[in-house]
Amino acid sequence: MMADATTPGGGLLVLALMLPAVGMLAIFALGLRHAERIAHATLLAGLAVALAVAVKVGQSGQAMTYLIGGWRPPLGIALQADGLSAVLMVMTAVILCAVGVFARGSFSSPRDGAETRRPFVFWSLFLGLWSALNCAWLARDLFSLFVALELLTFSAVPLVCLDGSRETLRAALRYLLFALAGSVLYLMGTGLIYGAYGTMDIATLHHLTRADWATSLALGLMIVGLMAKAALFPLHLWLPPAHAGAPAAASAVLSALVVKAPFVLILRLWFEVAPQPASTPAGAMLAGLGAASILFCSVMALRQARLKLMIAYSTVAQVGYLFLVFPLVMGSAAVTPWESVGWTGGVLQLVSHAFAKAAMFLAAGLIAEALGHDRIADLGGAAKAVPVTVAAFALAGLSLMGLPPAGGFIAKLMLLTAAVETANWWIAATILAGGILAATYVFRVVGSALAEAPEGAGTTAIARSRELAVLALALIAVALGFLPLQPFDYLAIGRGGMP
Amino acid sequence: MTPATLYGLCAAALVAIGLFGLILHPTPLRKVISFNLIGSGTFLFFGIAARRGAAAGFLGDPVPQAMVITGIVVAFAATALAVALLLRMLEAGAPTVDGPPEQPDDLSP
Amino acid sequence: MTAAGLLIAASVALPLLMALACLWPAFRDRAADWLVIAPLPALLAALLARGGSIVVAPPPLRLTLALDDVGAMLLGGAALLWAAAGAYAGSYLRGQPGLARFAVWWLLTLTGSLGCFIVADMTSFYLAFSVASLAAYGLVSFEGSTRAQRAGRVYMALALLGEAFILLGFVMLAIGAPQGNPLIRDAVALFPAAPLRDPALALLILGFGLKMGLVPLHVWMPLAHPVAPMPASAALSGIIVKAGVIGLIRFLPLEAALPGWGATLVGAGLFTAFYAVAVGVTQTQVKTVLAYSTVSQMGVVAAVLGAGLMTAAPGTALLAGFYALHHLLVKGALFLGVGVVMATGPRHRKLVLAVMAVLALSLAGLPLTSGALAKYAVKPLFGDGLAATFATLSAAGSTVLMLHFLRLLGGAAKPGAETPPAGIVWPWAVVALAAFAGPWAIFGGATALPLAASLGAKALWAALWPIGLGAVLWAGLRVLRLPAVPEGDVIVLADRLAPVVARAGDAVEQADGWLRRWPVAGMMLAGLAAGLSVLLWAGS
Amino acid sequence: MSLVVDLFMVLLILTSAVWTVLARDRRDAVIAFIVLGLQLSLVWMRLMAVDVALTEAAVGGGATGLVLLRACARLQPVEAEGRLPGLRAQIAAGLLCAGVGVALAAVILAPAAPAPSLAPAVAAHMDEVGLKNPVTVVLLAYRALDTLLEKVVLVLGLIGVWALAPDLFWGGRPASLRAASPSGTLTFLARVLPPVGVLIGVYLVWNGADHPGGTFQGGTVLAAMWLLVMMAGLGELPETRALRLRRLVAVGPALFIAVGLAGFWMADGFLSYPPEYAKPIIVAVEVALALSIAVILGLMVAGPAAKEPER
Repeated sequence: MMADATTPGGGLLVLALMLPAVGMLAIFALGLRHAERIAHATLLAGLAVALAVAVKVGQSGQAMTYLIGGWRPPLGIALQADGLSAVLMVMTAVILCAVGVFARGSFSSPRDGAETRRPFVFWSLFLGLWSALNCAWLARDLFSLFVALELLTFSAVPLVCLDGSRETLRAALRYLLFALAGSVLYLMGTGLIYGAYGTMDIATLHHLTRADWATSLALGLMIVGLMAKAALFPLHLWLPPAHAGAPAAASAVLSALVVKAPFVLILRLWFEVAPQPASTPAGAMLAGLGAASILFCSVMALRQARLKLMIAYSTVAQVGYLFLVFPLVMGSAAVTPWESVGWTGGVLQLVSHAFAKAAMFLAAGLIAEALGHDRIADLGGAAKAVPVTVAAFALAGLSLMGLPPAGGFIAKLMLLTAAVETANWWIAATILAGGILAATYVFRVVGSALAEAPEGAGTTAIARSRELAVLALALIAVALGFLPLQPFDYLAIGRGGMP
Repeated sequence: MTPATLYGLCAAALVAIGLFGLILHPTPLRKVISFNLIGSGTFLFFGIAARRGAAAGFLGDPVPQAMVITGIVVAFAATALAVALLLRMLEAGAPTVDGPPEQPDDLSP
Repeated sequence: MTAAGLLIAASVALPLLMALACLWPAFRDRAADWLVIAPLPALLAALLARGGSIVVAPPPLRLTLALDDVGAMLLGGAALLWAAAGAYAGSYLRGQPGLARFAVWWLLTLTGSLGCFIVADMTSFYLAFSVASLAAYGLVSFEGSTRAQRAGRVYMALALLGEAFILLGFVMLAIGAPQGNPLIRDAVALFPAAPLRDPALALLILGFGLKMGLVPLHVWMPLAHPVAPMPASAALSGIIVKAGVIGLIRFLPLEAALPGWGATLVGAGLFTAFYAVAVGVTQTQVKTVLAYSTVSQMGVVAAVLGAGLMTAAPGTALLAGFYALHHLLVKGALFLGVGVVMATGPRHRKLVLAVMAVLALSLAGLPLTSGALAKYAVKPLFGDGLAATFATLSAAGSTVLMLHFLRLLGGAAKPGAETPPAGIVWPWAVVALAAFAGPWAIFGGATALPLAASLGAKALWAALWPIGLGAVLWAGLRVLRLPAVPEGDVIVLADRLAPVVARAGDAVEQADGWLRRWPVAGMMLAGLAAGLSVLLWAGS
Repeated sequence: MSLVVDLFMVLLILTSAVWTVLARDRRDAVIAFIVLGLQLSLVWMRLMAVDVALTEAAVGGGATGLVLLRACARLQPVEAEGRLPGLRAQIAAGLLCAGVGVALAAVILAPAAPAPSLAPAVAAHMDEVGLKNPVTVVLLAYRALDTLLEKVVLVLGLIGVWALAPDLFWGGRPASLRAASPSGTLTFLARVLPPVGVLIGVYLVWNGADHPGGTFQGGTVLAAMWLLVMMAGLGELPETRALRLRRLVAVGPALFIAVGLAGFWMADGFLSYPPEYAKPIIVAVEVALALSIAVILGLMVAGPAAKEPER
C-alpha cells in the first residue's frame, strides 16, 4: 500500500522506535544506578505501544503509516505497520520483556552504587537492540533498513563478548566482520537500486522494478548479504560460537529475534520489491539452501557435546525452514502471496521459533547456572534441581520438533501442506526429516536431564521468577499451536493494494 | 564515456579488490581494511547515481550524497569497533589471526 | 455439553493433570502410588458414555472428542489394563530409583494412548498418537542398561519415522478437505476420491503398521517390550500397539471397497503372523517370546482389516476392534503374570501356571476361551479362499509359540520366592478375569453374531484342530535344533549400518569445519551473490 | 581532455587499492589506505559532491586512518603478519572477485536513461526548510530519521568499544594517546592549532546550513584538535565514568530526539520543524550534534578504559 499520508495514531510507530533509544541514552547519561529501572520502565512502555499498534491495526484492518517530518516518500521516509509488522512488534516486545525479567538475576546493578561493566553494557545494548528491531519491522525505505541492520549489528556484537573470554571475543570479531561483509553487500544493492530507480521507498519500487540485470544483481547482492546476517547455510560460520558464547539472556535475544530481521527483509525484497512474478529457479535456490541448512545443521546439533552449541546449531537449522517459503508461495494457487498457506506457515514458523528458541536458551542458561556446566551428557539431576526449567525446555522442544500442540507443529503442518499442494516433494521430505532430527536432539537433552544426578553433584538455587519467565515463553510457543490451520487475515492487513 | 561512468568502473574494481582481500587475508586488521575498500567502492556507486542524477540546478542528486555521508560514518564506527575488538583479543592473549589451531584458514579440506 | 461429554474429556484430563502435578515435588514423590486412579474416568466413560461427544474447541480449531462403539470397547479394555498395571507398578517398582520419573512417563503415555481412542479430529489424533509414541520412550529406556538404551534408540528412531509417515499421510488426506483440521470421519469420507489417495494410503499403512509391528517394521518391538519393567511391558504390548490398530480402523476407508489395498494388507498381515511365530520359537527369553506373539497377533488384526477393506464388509471395524480387545487383555495378563510366576514359590506355582496356560492358549483360540470367540468372530471376513486357510493356520502358529512360551515360563523362577506380594497378584487376577469374561460379555453387542453358534460342535472343531496341529508341530520342533536368532532379527542388518551412519556424521562435522573457514565462507558469500543474481535474471 | 585526468586518477586509485590489499607489511597497507582516502575525496570533488569529499577526507581517510595506525602500533611488536593463502586459493578468489567486478561494471555501463533523480523533489521543497545546502536539508529534514538513527549507531558503537574494557578498569581512563616522547613540533602544533581548528570546526558546522560543510566535518575537526592536544601530552583523557563526558556524548542525539518529539506539538509531527524557526532549530541541533560527534569520535579512537578508575 502506498504510504500517502500519516494515519491516525501513527505517532505510536515513532514511539516504538524512539522509546528504547531514549532509554538507552538515559542509561548512558545517567549512569548505572538507574539502568535496570530505566530498562524495565522502557520495557513496560514499549510493550504497551506494541500492543496498542497491534490492536489498532487489527481494528482498522488497515496498515498504520507515519511519514517522518511529514515528507512523503520517495523524498521522505515512511514507517508502516502492516499485519506482519504488528505481529513482529508484539513478538519482540513480549520476548524482550520475558528476557528482561530473566536478566534481573544476572545483570542486576550492585547495591553500593559503583557502576560495573556487565549490567551497564547489557541494559543499554538491550534497549538499542529493540530500537533496531522495531526499525527493521517498520521502516519502508531500503536505506533506513540498512541503518537498522547496522544498529542491530552494533548492539548484538558486544553482547556476544560480554564475558570477555578469548573464545567469545574471537566469536564476536568473526560475527562483526561477517555481518559487515553482509551489510556492505546489502548497501551495494541499495546503491544499484537507487541508480536504476531513483528511490529507496519499497512501496514506490514495487510498481517500478524491471527484470533487468541491474535489478537482478542488486537483489542478488542484497538477499545474499542478508542471508549472511541470517546465518543461512553455508554462511553460518559465525553463528554457533557467537550465540553459544553470549550470556543466556543475550543468546536468547540473538537467536530468537536478531537473525529474524534479515529474513523479514528478504521477504519484503522478494515479495514487494522484486519484479513479479519472481524467478522460479532463484526461489528454488533459496529453498535448496534452506533445506541444506535444516538437514546439515540438525545433524551438527545432534553431534554437539555442549547444550548451548546444540541450541545454536538448531537455530541455523530452524532458520532454514523460513527459506522454504519461496517456492511454496510462488507455486500456490492463492490470489496473493499473503493468502497462501505457505506464507502463513513461514511467518508462524518465524514467530513460534522465536518464542521456543528464546525459552530454550534461557532454560539452558538456568540449567547451566544450577549445575555449573552445560555438558549434555552430564545433565543428570537437572530435572530435580530446576523442574520448571526442564519442563519449559521440553515444551519449547516440542515446538522445534513440530509436534502438536505446539506452534511449531502448526507451522510445519502448513509448510508441509503447501509443499504437497505445490508438489514440491523434496521440500516435504526435508520438513519431515528435519522434524525427526530435531526430535532426536531435543530428546537427547531431555533424556539426559531426567536422569539421576551423579553422586555428590551440588546445585545452585535459582530464583523462581526467572524460571517462570522461561516457562511463560515456552507456554506461548505451545499456545501458538491453537491457532487455526488456515491463512490468517491479520497477516494480510496492509497488503490489499499489492497484486 | 563520462567521468561518472569511468569512476563507476573504478568503483567496481575497488569492490573486487576489496572482496579479494576480505576473503583471503587471515588477519582481522587486514580484513577490516579490505572491508573499508569495498565500502569505498560502494559509496562511489551512490556517487555515480548522484552525479548522473544532476538536475534542478544541482550538480548532483543530494539524496544519495546524504546517504553516503551517513554510510561513511557508520563504516567508521564499524572499523573502530572491530579494531577495539581485535586489540582486546591481543590483550587477552588470543592470536588475532583467525583460524589455528582449531580452524586452519586454508582451503585444503 | 453433556455429562457424557465431560466424562470423556475427564478421561484424558485427569492423567494429564496428574502428569502436570508432577512438577510439584510433593506430588511427584508419591505419584507412583496414585497411578491406579489415572485411567478410572476413562473406564467409567467406556461403560457409561458410549455415543457421547464433546467439542473442546469450536471450529476452526475443531478439537473434538467422541466415543463410538469400537472406541469405547478399546478404551474400556485399555483403561482397565492401565489401572491394573498402574497398581501393579506401585508394588512392583517400590523403592526403585527414578520411580517419580517413571510415573511421569507413565502418565503421559497413558494420556496419549487413551486419547487415541476418543479423539475425532485429525490434529488431536496426531497429538494423542504422538504423545503415546514418544512418551513410551521413557518406559522403554527406564532401566538405563545398555540393552534398554539401545532398545530406546531403535524405538525412538522408528517411532519418529512412523510419525513422519503419518503426518505426511494426513496432510495428503486433508488436502481435499474444505477447511483446516477436519473431523476424521469427514476426511475419510472424501478419501476414496482424494487426488493423492494411493500415496496417502501407503503412508498411513506404513505409519500405523509400524506401530503395530508389521514385518519388517516390527524390529523395535522385540527389543523394546522386554526391556521395560513388567507393568510397562504389559502396557506397551497390550495397549500401545493398539494405537496403530485404532489408527487403521479410523483412517482406512473401510466403507469403500479397495481390493488392491485390502489384499496387500491381508498379505502383509498374514506374512507377519507366520514370520513372527517362526522367529519367536527361536527365542529364549520369556518376554521376548511374548513380544513376538504380539507381532504375530497384530499381523492377524491387520489381515482382518485388509479382508474387510477388500469387500467393504460391514462391521469390520468392530470385529477388528473386538479381536484387538481380546489380545489387549490377554497379553496384558500374560506380561503381568510373568512377574507373578517369577515371584511364586512351589506351593502356588501350579495354580498360577495353569491360569497362564489357559491365557496363553486363548491367544491360539482354545475352545471356550475368549480367544475362540475372537477367532470365531473374525472368521467370516476371510471368506473361503486361501486367506481363510492361512488365517486358520495362524492359530496353529500361535499354539506353537505359546507352548514354547509356557515351557520357558515353567523354568523361570526367582530363587527363594514363596508367596507373591498381594500388590501384584490382584491386578493380574483382575486382568486375567477380564480377559476371560470381558469378550463373552460384549460379544453380542460387538459382533451381532449369535453367541450360541460359537459353542456348536462345528465351531469347537474348527477351533480345536489348529491347536492340535500346533501341538504336534511344537513337539516336532523340540527334536530339531533351532538356530539362535537375535532379538529383533533383521535389526542386526541395521546394526551394520551404524558405522556408516557414524562415518556420515563425521563427514558432516568435517564439512562443517571446512565450510566455516573464513576464506571458504567468504567465497561462498561472493559466489552465492553472483549465482542468485544470475538466477534472478535468467528466471524472470 | 579532462577524461585523461580522470583516467590518471583512476589508475592512481587502483594502484593504492591493490597496494592496500597486497602489501606485505600492515603499516604499508594502512598508509596506502589513507592515501586512497585522500584520492577518493578528490574523486568526490570531481563528482561535484563537496560535502561527501569533506566527510571522506575527515572521517573516511582521517579518523579511520588514525584508528588503523594506532592498531598497527599496538600489533607491530606482538604479532607477525598474516600471509595470504596459497596460489590455488588466490586464483579461485581472484576469479570470483573479478566476476563480481564485471557484474557490477555491466550495470554501470548500462545506466537507466533518463537517469532517475530526486534532485527536483529536493529543490521543490527547499523553501519549506529555509536552508540553502541541499545535502544538509536531506540529512536534517527529508531523511532526518536516518541521521538520527545513525547518531544512535555512533553511541552504540561507543558503548561497544567501552564494553571491551576489562571489568577492573570499567569507568577508568582509556590508554593514553600521548606519544612516547612528544616532539617539539607536535607540542607546538598542539598549542597553536586548536584555537584555529576549533574556529574552522565551528565555521564548518555553521556554514553547513547553506554551503558545503556540516556536523560531521566540523565535528571531526574538533575531534582532531582534541586528539592533537592529548597526543602532545597537554591534556589527559577523561575517565569514562565521568557523567559530564557522558552527557556531552548524549546531548546531540538527545536534543535531536527532543526536537523531533517537540514536532508533535509545534509542527506537523515527528522531526518536522515549524517553518519560521526551522533554520535556527536545525543549526542548534547541528551544533549539539557536532559537539557530541567530536567527543564520540575522539573517544572511539582512544578506545576502552585501560586504567583503574581513580578513587
